[in-house]
Amino acid sequence: MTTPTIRVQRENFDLQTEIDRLTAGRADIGAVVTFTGLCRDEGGSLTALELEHYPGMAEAEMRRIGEEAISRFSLLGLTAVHRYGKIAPGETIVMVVASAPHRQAAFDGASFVMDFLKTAAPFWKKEHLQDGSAGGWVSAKDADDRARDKWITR
Amino acid sequence: MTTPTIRVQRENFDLQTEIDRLTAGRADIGAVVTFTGLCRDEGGSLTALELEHYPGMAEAEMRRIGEEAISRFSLLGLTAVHRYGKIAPGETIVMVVASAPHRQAAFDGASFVMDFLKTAAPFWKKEHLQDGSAGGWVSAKDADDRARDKWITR
Amino acid sequence: MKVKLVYFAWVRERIDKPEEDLDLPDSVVTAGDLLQHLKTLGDGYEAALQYPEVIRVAVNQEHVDHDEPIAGAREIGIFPPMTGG
Amino acid sequence: MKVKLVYFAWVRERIDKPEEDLDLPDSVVTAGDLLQHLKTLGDGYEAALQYPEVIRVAVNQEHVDHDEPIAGAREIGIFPPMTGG
Repeated sequence: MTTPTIRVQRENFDLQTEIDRLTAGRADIGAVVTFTGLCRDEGGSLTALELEHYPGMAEAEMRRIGEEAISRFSLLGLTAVHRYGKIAPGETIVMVVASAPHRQAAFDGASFVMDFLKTAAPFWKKEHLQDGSAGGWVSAKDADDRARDKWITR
Repeated sequence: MTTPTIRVQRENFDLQTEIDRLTAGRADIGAVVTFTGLCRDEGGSLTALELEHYPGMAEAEMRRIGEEAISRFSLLGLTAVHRYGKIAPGETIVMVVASAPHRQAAFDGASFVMDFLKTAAPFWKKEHLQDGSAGGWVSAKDADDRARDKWITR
Repeated sequence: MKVKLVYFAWVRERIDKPEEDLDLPDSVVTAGDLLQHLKTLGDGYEAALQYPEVIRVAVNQEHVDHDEPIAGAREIGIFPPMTGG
Repeated sequence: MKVKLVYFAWVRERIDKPEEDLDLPDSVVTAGDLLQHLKTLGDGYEAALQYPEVIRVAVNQEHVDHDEPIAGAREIGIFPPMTGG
């Protein structure tokens, strides 16, 4: 039985290293899909996003999401890493790697995990602005709820 | 105007290096999706796949597919690398990296490029078997045509 | 019932503490009851829980709906909608 | 019309050469005409093009349908369905 690899960490990650961990020494994987989420600065006014999380529950919820993805898409491997702390524009926030025999399952697995990470994993983003002020907490998006709900209704 | 980066090469590639090339020095990218295709050995009888390609046309066709994906999904970057020569089970065959402001476009871009690479880019796979024989050319799959056609009909 | 409460993001900022141990009255049965009870504990709680329908509750680190009972909870997390990923 | 033909995969193996320059008769107008003409050039061609409907044709490195004209072609690629990726 495949179990997901879950990490919540301050440091950055290396995609190729994570892929190699899932694929080393086996010849049954035909497809690996990765997602990397990065800190955007739309208006040029952001110095950093500060990522807060619920220690313990964040890992537990990511593990539940990962197990559901493995079961639903028959994945051969699933790794999800979410960072916390202050993250500057252009830096990475989150990484998902899904491996499977064929490409559609790998694409679906990575996309499913991201849609549920966004809406169910206990992380929150606070903006820090260039004028030194805290720009407030990022609001949850209806579009993220809709992206999640497409997996429920089909 | 974003132009795709296209390569056809014998050597392996490093995903993180390719991602870094697309994201370095900019803060408008929120999502990067990568696809890696690997050589599978389902029955344990394969020593290698030999990838043949049409030099010149392979790059041209990959570029056409990449340009279409950039335009269709408003991608901020697109890299596609396809290997040729003999590739052992577990080794990589193809890599696609798509970057965008948001995740759905990055997922769609990478998936679109793979579906058309499979069906329109001039590459062919020949099996080499453990008994020393050439196992014949891999047949095109109807499932790949259907995966491509979903982009045409919607 | 004694329970550890943990707060996150703007709920934590408005209540102005990351966690606390509380002894809950017997009238508090569901997660929704808990939010109504907390609102009576002071201005910070009132500000944090002004719109309880948007607040998320986790019992022993698992999401629960507001109409679910909290009996058996050791730790209850209270926080706004998640914005990670 | 003089044109360079390039063959790939099992089409190349059956014709037993990777490329050749041919002078095509005026009766060859479309890509489909070309495949029918090539079939008359020998057993290898006959074996390679036995089922012309599955064969792909590229004119100057762009895919063309069998009913498209090949006028102006400098290089014509002939090959089986693609199986890369």
